[in-house]
Amino acid sequence: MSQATLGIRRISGHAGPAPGEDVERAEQVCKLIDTTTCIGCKACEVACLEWNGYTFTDTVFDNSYQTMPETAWNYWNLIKFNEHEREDGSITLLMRKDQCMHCADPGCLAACPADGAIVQYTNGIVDFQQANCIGCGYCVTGCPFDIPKFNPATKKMFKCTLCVDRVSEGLEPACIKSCPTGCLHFGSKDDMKGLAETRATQLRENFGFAKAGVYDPAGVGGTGVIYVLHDVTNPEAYGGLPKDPRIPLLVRLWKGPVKWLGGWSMFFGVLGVAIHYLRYGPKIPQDGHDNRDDSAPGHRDEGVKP
Amino acid sequence: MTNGWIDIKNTDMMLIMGGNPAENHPCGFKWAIEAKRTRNAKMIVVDPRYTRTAATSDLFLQIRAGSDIAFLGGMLRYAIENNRIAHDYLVNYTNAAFIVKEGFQLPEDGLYSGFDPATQTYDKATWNYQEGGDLSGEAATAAPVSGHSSASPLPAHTQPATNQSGPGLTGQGYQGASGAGAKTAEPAKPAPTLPSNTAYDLTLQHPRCVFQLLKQQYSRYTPEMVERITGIPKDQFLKAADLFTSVRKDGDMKQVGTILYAVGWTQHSFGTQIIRAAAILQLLLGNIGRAGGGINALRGHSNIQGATDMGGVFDIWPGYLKTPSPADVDLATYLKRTTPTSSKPAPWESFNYWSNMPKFTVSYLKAMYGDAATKENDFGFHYMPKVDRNYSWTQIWDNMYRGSVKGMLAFGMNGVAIGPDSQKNIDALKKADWLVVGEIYPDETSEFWKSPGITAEEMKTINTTVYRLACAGFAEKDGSMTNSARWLQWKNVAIPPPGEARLDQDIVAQIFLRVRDLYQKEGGKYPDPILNLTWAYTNAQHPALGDLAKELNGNALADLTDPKTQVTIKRGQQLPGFAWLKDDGTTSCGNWLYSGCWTEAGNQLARRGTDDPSGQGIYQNWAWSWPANRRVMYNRASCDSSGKPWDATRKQVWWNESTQLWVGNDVPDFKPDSHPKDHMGPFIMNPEGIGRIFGPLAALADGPFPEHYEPIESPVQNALHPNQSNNPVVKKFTTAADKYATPGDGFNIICTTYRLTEHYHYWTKNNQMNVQLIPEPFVEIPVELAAELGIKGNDKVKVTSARSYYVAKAFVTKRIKPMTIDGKKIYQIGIPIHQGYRGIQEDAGRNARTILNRLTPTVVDPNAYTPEFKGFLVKLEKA
Amino acid sequence: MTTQALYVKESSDDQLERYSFAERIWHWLGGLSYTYCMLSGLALFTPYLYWLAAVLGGGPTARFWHPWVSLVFLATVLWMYAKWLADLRITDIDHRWVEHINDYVTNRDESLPPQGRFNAGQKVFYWVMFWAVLVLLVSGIVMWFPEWFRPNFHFILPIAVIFHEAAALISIGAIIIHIYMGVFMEPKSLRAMIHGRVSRAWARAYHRLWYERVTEGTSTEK
Amino acid sequence: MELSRRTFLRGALAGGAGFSLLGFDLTPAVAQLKELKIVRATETRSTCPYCSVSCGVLIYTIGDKAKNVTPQVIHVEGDPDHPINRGTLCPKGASLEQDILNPRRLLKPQVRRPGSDHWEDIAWTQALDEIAHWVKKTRDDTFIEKDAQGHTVNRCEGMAWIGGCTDTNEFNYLVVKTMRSLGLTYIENQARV
Repeated sequence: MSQATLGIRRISGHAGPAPGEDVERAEQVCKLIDTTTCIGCKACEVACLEWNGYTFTDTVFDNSYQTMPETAWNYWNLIKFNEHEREDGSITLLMRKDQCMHCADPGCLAACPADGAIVQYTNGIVDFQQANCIGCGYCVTGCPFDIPKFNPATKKMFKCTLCVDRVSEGLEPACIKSCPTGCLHFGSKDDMKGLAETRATQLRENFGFAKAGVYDPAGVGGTGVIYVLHDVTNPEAYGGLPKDPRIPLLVRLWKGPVKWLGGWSMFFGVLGVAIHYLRYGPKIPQDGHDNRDDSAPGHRDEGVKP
Repeated sequence: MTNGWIDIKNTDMMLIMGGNPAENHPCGFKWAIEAKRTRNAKMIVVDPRYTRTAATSDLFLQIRAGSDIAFLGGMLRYAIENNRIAHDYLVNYTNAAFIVKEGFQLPEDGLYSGFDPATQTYDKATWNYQEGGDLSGEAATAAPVSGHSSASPLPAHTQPATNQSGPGLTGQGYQGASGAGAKTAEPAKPAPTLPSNTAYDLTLQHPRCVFQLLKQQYSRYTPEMVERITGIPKDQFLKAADLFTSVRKDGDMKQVGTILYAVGWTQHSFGTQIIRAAAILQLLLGNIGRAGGGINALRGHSNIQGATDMGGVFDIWPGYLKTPSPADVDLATYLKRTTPTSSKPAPWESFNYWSNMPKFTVSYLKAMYGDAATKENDFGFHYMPKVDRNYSWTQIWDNMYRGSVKGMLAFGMNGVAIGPDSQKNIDALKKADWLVVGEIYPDETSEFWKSPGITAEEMKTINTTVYRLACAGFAEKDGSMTNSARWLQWKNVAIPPPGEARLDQDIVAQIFLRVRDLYQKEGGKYPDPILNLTWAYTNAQHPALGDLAKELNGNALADLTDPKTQVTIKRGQQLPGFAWLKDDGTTSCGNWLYSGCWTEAGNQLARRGTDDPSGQGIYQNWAWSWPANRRVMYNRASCDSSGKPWDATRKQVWWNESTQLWVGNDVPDFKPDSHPKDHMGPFIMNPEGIGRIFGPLAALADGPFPEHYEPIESPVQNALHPNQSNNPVVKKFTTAADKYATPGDGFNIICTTYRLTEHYHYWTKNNQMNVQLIPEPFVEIPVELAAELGIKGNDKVKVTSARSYYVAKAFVTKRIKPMTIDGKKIYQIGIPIHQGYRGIQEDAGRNARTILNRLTPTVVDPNAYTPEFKGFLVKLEKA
Repeated sequence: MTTQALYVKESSDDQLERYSFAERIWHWLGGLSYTYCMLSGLALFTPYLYWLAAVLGGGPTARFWHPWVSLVFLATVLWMYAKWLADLRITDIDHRWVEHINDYVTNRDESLPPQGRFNAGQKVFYWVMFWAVLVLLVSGIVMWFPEWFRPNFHFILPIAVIFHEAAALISIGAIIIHIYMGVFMEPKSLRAMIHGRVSRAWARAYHRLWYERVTEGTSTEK
Repeated sequence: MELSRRTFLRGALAGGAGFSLLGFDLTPAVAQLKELKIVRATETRSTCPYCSVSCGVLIYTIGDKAKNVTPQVIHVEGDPDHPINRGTLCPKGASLEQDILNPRRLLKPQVRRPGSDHWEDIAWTQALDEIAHWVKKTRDDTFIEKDAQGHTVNRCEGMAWIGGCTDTNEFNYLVVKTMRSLGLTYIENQARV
């Protein structure tokens, strides 16, 4: 068994604070994806599958280089190919590696009801613990990026672990290592933000991409996977990257006010009937037949006479 | 590659054409991205399709497949017209100033001087330099060169090449084999040679100087003409031309541009000339020999470079020594023919490294025949077969089809799938007596006898005996492979071969030793070369690759002493390098280029030094590269004529005045003590010592300059000279299987073939992982064409050529646009090559089990004999 | 009195059959299945009750059984619908009863109008459960098979969850009152649901209209 | 137990998060990270056999090369020291494990006899003997010592060697050496096409 361990910042479905919250300081790890240098080679897809050892699935050609329509429980990262027509009518191929974004404020974790099924380590990696997963799929509900996927055979949810087994041993994630052009880069969040901003500036100043920028959406507290986009104003063009991803309002509502409201309502409901009992007690028939003693356990209705 | 993979990061400008490195060389392509990231380098991609390489480019132009020379010719014209040329480089390091013989004519009508229509060959007598001295100032009186208006009246005659380039400017690989003397018949009269004292005009004004000829040749390649031929709109072409030549803006030499290409250039009936055009452009811009420059063949297989270096093709021996022809009646005749003498302006010097040919040759023969190679028997020269004609790839199949080739050994080579014209290859194999296939997976070639379409009845009539031997994969063997940057790297054994599979070298050795035993026991035709072959391997039945590497490096057969340094190599010791080779039989060397790979210091190929003090990605101590561990070829040209680097920030080598030596971050690819004053040319493998803008004599079969010709199957006539549309020296094949289409027959869509990044050739269709990435064959079809034919994405379509058909799914894409060629609307489609009739999907019945190369025509480039896989004509319909 | 006598007595004429054996089986089946669903549901509802999942065999087990057991509950509700629909129809009497709900809550039952087999409170309880279970069913199916929903339809999932929780909370509210009424306020109801019988007096007192209907023509008592 | 600075969720061991009354979990949460699968595996440095970039690869095999272990591949990834690929790999290189460990690999010699519709197994010795006989017969049948002009040519045009371009230099040398000694002129290679 691995000796590697990581502190935990958040735990899903957990009563009270996470054991590691606010007690450990750790560098936030981050994956930088520069879509402007992605060549859609899918090395990251293969490296991921090889490292994690998952089974193969039959795929079908679908008028695209894309391996499959979306990520799968056993296919955690996927290059999305988009033939995109520029304003001047010229064509371009936008390619974006889609995978778990490792949000600072993870919707999956917020939505998950199972204690310890989703954790966020102190280094920022959001990881599913299949042993604790109950397969309810709530994480799908909470994720604005449509990442968690259900394995029908084991009834567990799966997604990219950011190769936490490698990272905890001091290695970089498998996809990062394999990426031939260096479109994928790994390091601390601060460093990656710096690199990304530098690259975006370079794209704006030297390569004519006036709208180049960094995608690190604030709606989910920033992400542990950030993108450099040629056109940061149109992330949807990159295979449906949401412009302003947030944990759905309904999920916030459900995990917040509804819980409190529901919990307290139940509590007060029980309390209410108890007080009522104390105040009014059980019912006694008005037609003279005394049934009161029946309320006591062990008593039988010998008093009931026709 | 003249340079190397990592060196690409030093560039300022990239032209990627005839190649798709992002898809086919992703890990090498990182250095192109690195140049963009760290130097703001620009990338121009020219391709028939918008590829994944194009996706990272700064400028993409969609070109018609097969019109590359027109594009590059236009670039040449643009550079000259706008004075974006490296003047000093051009004068000193190229033959721009050389005067060409009177009588040489440019192909304004499509033919150079000396063409004989009967034999479809050129008499190259006029393709030569003029003898004489400095003709500067005589420009006014000289006879100009006129366009050539009729076929040459000179008698047809061919001759062996005298001054071939070897691993020179036209490529370090198989392109380097161009102009093989071996392919021609016996000479009718003494072959013309280059004059030792060439006439020149350093002002470049002489009307017959190479520069003026170049200018005249490409004056016809106007932007309008480029648009007519290539389909690239004039404004886009000008944008690209301006961008690429901007490295030489105002003659400033600091910036460097590189050209990356692959089989998109070689696989044409004028492939060598496309590469020539690119090389000329790079010479014109002074980009060769410099960090971040060069002309770089990407190469598609791990050891395509090594296999060529090793003489794995008919026309060369290891180290690019010419295969002898019947006219080489003895070793001396052969060496006289193949050893060039220098040819240069009198005040200049030329190292002419090929003058060492006798040393390389004798040492090689000693490696082959050891003690049986004696001075008396010409070192066993006649043990070696002589070739009288072209024995290249397509000839094998053609002659097997015609019945003269009876047997074949195919190791790691899926000849049926590779084509061209797979059906012809299948039909050829049906006529063979025997076939031995060494493979790690079941392949199309070994199962040709049950290829789709063969009935049970027909199978009974196929009398070929086929042996399929289980070989070992890469992880089960050690040995070295040579990458396209000429690095030889040793790999180690990780696991034993599975099951009963055997190591390839053991199989070949065991077959050979059995044959030798048979000759020993039974005798037979001329057994001497077989019986005398050296076999000094520790374990004869299992030759260790280390033993073979040592044989390649060579050793001393007698004590040798260098008269200059008094260093002595003892008899039996490994040689330190090819400088030690002798022509008297005292050295043995399997391949002179590889001498230095396994010295007394051990296996140099396994070196793992990761130091790179210059930061240029030279990595002197990682593995070993030929020649003599030089990483950038011709690096003398990175300095001006006084020996100072053109760009001080990218210093490679330089002249050190105090030590009176060439020194640097790289090993100087030059005579180390040649003072710049001596004006020795940096292109030491050419007898001129300079880069050849004009390819003289037999350097090329189809002209000293590249000229645009249409592919054999083309939808249009050649806009430059409609009466000479195709390459005049290209011959069609003539068996019943060889059919060629014209647009008149309804074949009017241009088809090009390529690889995908997800697959490797016909190999990974056996690998579930890669099959998952791209599971099915497809045809990329422009949206507009699909709409016209009522084809939707994922529909089954049938592509038909004059030869056969191919069935796959439609990939309807906006990444290929309709083109206007010479006013005609033309569509191009593209098909990846990776499927066949044996593979995971094929065996599961998930595809049509057709081979793409059933479509491709048998026609080859006249210099490199590479088939024209790109740009042939097809019909397209819904299946 | 002996137990023997008790049973004799219970089967005697002064008792009326309130719930048949089948009705009682279905009721308790409903009760049990509802309880299981409620507990397992509550475990997933809030981390503070996730320990309930452990009691029920652990999270994955609870998640696995919850939807299946809910189908049992659904079946019981549907069975009751088929069996009791006539008795569950809301009538004018119920409206009058509701007007006097305060009297009922404060045990001044004498001022309430006479009731049929089920009083208005019971009917309302049933219909609350009935509609809740339909909402739980529809939203529950969505939640049961979230993998059926392709990303474009993921927005449905939180909507389903909200509806599921809301319906569950309403049903829990109803069940609190139901259990309180049946077990504490009117212990005879519990007995009736166990043994199936009630005394005539009790029946006359609380469900006079039902009492009259079932005794008409069969009894001259009182 | 106190909440130490490093507390861990060890789900895999506990088979579920620790449960305690009311869900307040005051014991250290437990979790086990997945084991790094290449720990203690044998690392062999090799070169990718596919394209000519020549990426360095690390092949991880089970066992420590001890006598009683048959090594088998468990993982392949890029060699970070290699100056060109610096640890990266393309989708083909990254799937090399599948190339080595492939159920479709040929495991024994086979022969297809004339007119036959199937493969037959054949012993190595017999296969090699038969091939040697074919080679000798074809060579003897088609060998030309002198051409029409009387020049010594010593060549055999009746058979061909075609070789792939993913074999080693040393193997190629051996092939060229043996085949040329047999007099073959049809020696061609993937390099041509």
